[in-house]
Amino acid sequence: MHIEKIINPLLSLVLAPLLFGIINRTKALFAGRTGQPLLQSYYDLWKLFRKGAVYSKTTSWVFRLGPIVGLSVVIAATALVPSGGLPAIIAFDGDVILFAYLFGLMRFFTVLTALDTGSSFEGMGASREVMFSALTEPAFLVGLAAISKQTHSLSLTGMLAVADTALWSHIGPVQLLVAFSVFIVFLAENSRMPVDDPNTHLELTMIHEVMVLDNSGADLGFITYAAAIKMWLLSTVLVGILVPHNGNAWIDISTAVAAVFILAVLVGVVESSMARLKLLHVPQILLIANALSILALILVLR
Amino acid sequence: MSLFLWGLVIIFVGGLASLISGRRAGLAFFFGAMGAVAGSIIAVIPAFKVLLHGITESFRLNWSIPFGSFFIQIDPLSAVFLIPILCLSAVAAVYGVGYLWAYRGKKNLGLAWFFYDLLLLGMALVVVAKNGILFLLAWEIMSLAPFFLIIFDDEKEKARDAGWTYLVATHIGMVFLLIFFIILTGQNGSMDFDRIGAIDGGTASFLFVLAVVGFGTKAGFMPLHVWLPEAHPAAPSHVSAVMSGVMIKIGIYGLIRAITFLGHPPLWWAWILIVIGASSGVVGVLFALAQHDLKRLLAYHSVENIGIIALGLGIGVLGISTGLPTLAVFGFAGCFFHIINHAIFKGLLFFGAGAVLHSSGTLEIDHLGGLIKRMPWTAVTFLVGAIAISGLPPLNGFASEFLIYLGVFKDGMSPGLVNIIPVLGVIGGLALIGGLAAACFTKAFGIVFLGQPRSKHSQQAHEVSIAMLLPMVILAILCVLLGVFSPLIIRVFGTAISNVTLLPQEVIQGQLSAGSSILSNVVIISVLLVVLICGLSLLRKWFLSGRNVAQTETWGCGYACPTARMQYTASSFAQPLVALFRFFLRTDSRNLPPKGIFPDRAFLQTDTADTSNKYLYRPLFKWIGFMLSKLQWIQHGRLQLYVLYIALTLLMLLIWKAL
Amino acid sequence: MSFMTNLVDTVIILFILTNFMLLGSSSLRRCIRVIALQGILLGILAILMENGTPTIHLILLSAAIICLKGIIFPFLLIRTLRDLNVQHEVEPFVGYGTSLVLSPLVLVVCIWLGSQLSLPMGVTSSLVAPVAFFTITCGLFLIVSRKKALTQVLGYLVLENGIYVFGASIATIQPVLVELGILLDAFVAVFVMGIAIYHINREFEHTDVDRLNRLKG
Amino acid sequence: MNSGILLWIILLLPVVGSGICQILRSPKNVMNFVCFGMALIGILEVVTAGVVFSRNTIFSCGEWFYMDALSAYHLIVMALVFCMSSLYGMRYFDKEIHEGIFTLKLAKRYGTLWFASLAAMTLILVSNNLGMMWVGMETTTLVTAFLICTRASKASLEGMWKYLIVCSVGIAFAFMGTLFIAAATYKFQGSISGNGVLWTQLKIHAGLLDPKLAQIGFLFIFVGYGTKAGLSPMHTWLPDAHSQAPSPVSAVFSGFMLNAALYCIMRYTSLIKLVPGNENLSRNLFLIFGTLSIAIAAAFILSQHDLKRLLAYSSVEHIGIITIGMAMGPLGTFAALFHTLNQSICKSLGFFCAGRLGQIYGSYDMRVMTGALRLSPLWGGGLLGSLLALIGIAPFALFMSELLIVKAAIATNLIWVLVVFLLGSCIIFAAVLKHVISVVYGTPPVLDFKPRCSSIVDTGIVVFSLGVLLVLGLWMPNSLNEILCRAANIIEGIDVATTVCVK
Repeated sequence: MHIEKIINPLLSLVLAPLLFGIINRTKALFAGRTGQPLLQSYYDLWKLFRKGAVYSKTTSWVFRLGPIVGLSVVIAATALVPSGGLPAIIAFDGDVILFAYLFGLMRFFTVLTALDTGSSFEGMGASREVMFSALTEPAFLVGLAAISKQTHSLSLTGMLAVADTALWSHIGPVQLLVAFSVFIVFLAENSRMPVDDPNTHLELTMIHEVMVLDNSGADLGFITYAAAIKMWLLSTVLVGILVPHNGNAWIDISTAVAAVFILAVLVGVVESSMARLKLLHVPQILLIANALSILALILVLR
Repeated sequence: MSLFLWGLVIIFVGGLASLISGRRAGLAFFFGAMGAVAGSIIAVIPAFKVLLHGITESFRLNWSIPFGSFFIQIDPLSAVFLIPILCLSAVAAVYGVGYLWAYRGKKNLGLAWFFYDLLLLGMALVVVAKNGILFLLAWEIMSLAPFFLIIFDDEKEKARDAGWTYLVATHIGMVFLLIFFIILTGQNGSMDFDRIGAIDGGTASFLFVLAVVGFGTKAGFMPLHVWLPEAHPAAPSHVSAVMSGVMIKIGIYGLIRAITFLGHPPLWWAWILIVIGASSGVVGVLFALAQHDLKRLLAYHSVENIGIIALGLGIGVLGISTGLPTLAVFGFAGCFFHIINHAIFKGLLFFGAGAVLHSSGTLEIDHLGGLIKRMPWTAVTFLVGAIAISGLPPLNGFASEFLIYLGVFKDGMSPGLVNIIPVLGVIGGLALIGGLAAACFTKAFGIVFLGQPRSKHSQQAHEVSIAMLLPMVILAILCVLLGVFSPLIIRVFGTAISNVTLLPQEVIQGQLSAGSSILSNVVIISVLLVVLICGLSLLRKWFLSGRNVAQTETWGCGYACPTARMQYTASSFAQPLVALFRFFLRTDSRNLPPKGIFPDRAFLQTDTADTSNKYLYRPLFKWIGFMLSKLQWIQHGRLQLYVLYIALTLLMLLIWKAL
Repeated sequence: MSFMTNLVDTVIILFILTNFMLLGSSSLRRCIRVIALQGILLGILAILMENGTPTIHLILLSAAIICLKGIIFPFLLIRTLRDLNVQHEVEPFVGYGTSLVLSPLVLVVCIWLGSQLSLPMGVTSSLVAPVAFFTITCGLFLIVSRKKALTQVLGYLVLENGIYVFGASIATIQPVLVELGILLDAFVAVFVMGIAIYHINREFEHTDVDRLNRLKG
Repeated sequence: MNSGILLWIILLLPVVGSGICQILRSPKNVMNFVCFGMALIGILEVVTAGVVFSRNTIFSCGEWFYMDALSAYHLIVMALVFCMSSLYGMRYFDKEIHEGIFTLKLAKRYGTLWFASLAAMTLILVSNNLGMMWVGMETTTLVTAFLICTRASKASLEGMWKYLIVCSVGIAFAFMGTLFIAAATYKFQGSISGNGVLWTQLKIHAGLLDPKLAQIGFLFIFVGYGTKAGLSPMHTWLPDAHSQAPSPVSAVFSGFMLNAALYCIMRYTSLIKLVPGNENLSRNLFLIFGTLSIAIAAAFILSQHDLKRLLAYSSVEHIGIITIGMAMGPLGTFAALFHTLNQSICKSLGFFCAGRLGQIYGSYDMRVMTGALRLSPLWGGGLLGSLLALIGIAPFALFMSELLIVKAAIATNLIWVLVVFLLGSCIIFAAVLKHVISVVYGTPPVLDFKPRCSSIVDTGIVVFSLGVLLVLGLWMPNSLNEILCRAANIIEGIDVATTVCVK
């Protein structure tokens, strides 16, 4: 149990909320506003945790359990994700599958929480959520399968922490394809533009936000925090696929973190440059992601 | 072995006793259930012994039916199937006591119990039979007994049609098996399995196809699955649980057994199995998604899970034929493990559905809702089952799917474009299935148990009796345990796997120990997860302590008086996905959209009939009927022509032969 | 010997003529008479077997044949006819003219047929077997083409006569018991059919077989 | 030779019985007498069969009467069917007797003809002289004709007339065939010694039969007796007669009369196989007509609404199955003979249940008959059981025999026959199942009277037949196995046991 293994989880737990700040800042810049402070989401969380809660009479214990499960899942998931050449705390063959399925568990409970309120809007959001996620999972796993074949390793640590320049030279295309597909997955999973609009105010159009309409106080805090961490983890994976590194741990880790932030900026750019897709068109880009992953797979298997 | 036989005898005697006691419900229940439970418990002991020690117990008795001999043998492979069969049946018998109790006085329950025990007997015999005739007989008993249980509610026309569909499907499958076994055992005098000689490639492939069709009909491979969605909803819930939980697995058993007879499998067998598996899985879960009858939904999920099992089997066969032990071991381990897991959580879910039906009187998901407050225990167990069947960690469903994934990740991606089949089939297929299954069960649990009651059915619902709860609780606990102890459990399959793959024991154990070490990591994460959940809930309590926690209506987004009818229904929940995959589903919906400012009436009615049934079998049957009805003129009632037939027949024969 | 042959041939020719008459006539009463004639001819033919050295067995047999087929059957049939109050066959499926025209052709075919198979001849005429076939065909034709139930009985009788002729043509002799059994059967047949027709007539008020077609499918 | 007397007894007792029926004084007495007399005769017949099995053959009155394993086996089947039918008939007419429809006159006629037909069929079985055999068969036709219209109605008269004409014509052909065979013996006239055509003699000299004549003869025989056996396309009389006859009679028709006709064909088969140049003749005919029968039966069962007609067509199917079985070598013949027994029992039971249910519903239209199980558990259950058995569901005996036939078909690789057989049986399975479910299950119509409760006798019949089928399906007594082997030997002319009786 080397001490540096702790670094990744710590980073993700601490820095995750920052991503929202960065994204919002970028969008503000594009919109020509100053925008909220970078640490705004920290303040929000702090505020939420100190608030009381309001529960719908309809809800049951599932509603209370949901947010907790969500947060615990992502925290547990931090133990699986390597970054910047640092191995994950727990790395084993096929942990990537566990990684994906943990998010599945999280989603399962989020959706149930939404349905527990009996609100038609939250049901709507839930139904969209499950549809999109059903399409993202294959894209993600098939893509990573290609990577694992490429890197001859079965654990995330092996797949992500080894991308050095030498590897780049001959597996570039695969990396790129998978990276792009995972990027789409990333957008969908974190319900960003163009799949979802995190800060719209029309319930009919929202997906993730509408599912948590009835959550309040600490629960909402948990949810927001979990969302942040989830985003951080996925971006770490994406970065791990793309960014090469040389042996030096400290440089690598800093580059990785930087890359994550850059990704956040990129998201901000996308959000402010693109409009949200029509719901009916969302499956299409998700299918594109799948196609890319399959293409990558074909490339590595040929 | 003698224990096993005694168990069977007890089961049979119990069945007979309940048959005799007939309408005297008390006796019938006592004998029927006791026979099933006691017999199963006694008979399962040798199975465990066999599986753990890897020995093989056999028993042979001469039998005066031509080519027949009462030759039964419990080898590890049989044991793997025997254990879930007997255990689930025992539990289901207990549940049945609670479930059927409502019918006493209305129906002849002695009959119901008799056929239940007969079903149990048949299943137990099939997996140990080592003689063609015995196998076929047991198979037929196993297939016939459920018919009488499916048609239990015979005043309903659906039940009658279901019975017909079931028996016809199973008979057609049977015909293939008949040919299969007769060709397999060849010309030698006895049809004992240990006398089967070597089979040349061509014949083997032909036999393989026969086996896939014959056993696949029972297992419910797409598109041979038509009887499942009809039969499972019709039968009483404990029977549905047994049928879906273990009976269809016997089709898989037969397939595996058949493969062991057919020598070294060529690659394309594996590919066929994988393709069948993937398609069954995906299409099965899609259809499940489109249903709004709870038991029908579960029935389609059986198709899906059979698909997953077939994927594992395919990977295993691939491993054998390519000689990659990793593939073989992980494939079969996943296959076996998922068979057991599915038996458990599908049994659990059917029990849950039965409980819902029992207390609310309907299975129409869109009429239910809010049951979690009225039937808390059922809700908890159903939730566990739902998580397990969606293959989510930390429960058992994940462990078995994980093994199959792992097989492909480890060794399935050898170069060669054709390997796209296993890789895509398993990884892509399983991922898609997983996602859709999650969607389907969030729908099932969410709409049925959460929210507010959508009709008075679910308002008057109440928690069910202990006899029905206990089995559910047991199975739910088993789901957790099998998830937690998966690293230990998969080692048990070593003997069975060697039984099939003929790999040396130490190789298999090596692979399995690798697998179990991996799984133990998964378990660590799961434990971490549980710890976190507890910790966070404490944290939440601390956060909320001293702060005001209010109760209000659900936020209606500005709408003043929302009613329960306005909740999202199962149909609307599934609609996006159904629309996305409309190509497969071909849902036909009749709707009258609201018109005008004050629309007076509007309705939407969707119905997803089984595609293969609607577009393949029914037209085929219709066509056959039409063609044959053309022959009606032969019997037109004209005596003169009847005589003419005779004369002409004679004339033709004379011309053909004599002249 | 040639005398024998001529005698046999004459009988055979007469036999053929009776068949023609059956095919040609629409009056049931006449048909019955013709059948009677056929029966008598059959009896004569039975004696002429074995090259005309009548054994006791043959005489007994022919006596039985003549009295049954020549006397009793016609009597029974006439009586049935009386209860039936039908005199004439209704318009048949195949007209009388047509059948008369066709029948010689059939005869030719039968003769060719007879020449095909090498039968061990009992009587010294090569015509016997062909005529047997011809008669059988006629009987079938009557059953198939006519509509009155009674005509079908007649057809059946003709058929049986044909078979008899054939039996006469081959050299083996059934033991008398069998022969009598066979005759008895024929008798019972006619008897039973007569009663049946009687009942049918009472129930349906007609005996047109082609209108008995409620049972189908 | 003292055992020869047995043949006389079983042949003459029925005649006596039919005589006695005429002097009885009330319909009830007649029915009871039929039942008990039949029981006695049945016992005697079984005893005779036992004697035959113990000492391979029985001759009587100078080789005129003869009995071997084959005929003894059929004798047992006949005894079984007749006894069951008589027992059933005892109660069957109760309703009519109460209503006075079934008068003494009818009862007398019924009883007389019943025994007469028994005598005729016995004659078929015991006679060694092929001419005599023919006489027996023709007599059967004539005697049973009036059993069909025990109660004269338009439909029953029509059915009877068709039966009468079609079968008479057919059997006339059979006679023609017999004459041909007789003609074919000219090479060894001397040795037959003017005693007509004795099967035993022919069996010895079969090699000397004139091939051409024997061949033509067999064609005639096959068509002729095939008509009586109900082989398609000569089966046309069968549904009409069966559907119109009272159920006990239908049971005897399907249960034994068809088999009797097949039995005659079997006799000739065993001869024709030995005739040079005709070894495969019977085989081909069996295959063609067997498959044809199965196909036709399937076609008509699929669109059938009359329960008894359905059973009749199912008889056509099973006769077809037996026939193809006989074309499939030793194993096939073995299976075919086994199937004969099974289908006789099963079909009789089917007709019994159909008859009583028909009385309850007042119609055989299956669209009217629903919920039989609720109206009359015994007969409803019996119908369900018998029909399930008929369509070949294990563990009933018919499944076993059909399994053996399939095995034989594969062994002799007659793939096309197998395909037709299985296809046909699957169609029939689906069709019959649909009908039986709708008849047996569901909610019954409201009746104006209460269906008569079933007596112990009825229960006995149903339980017995189903029990026998079940037992034979799960366990074949060695004795039966041996009997079948010996009977098959007679047809095949070789030792069957080696291929079948595996120990």
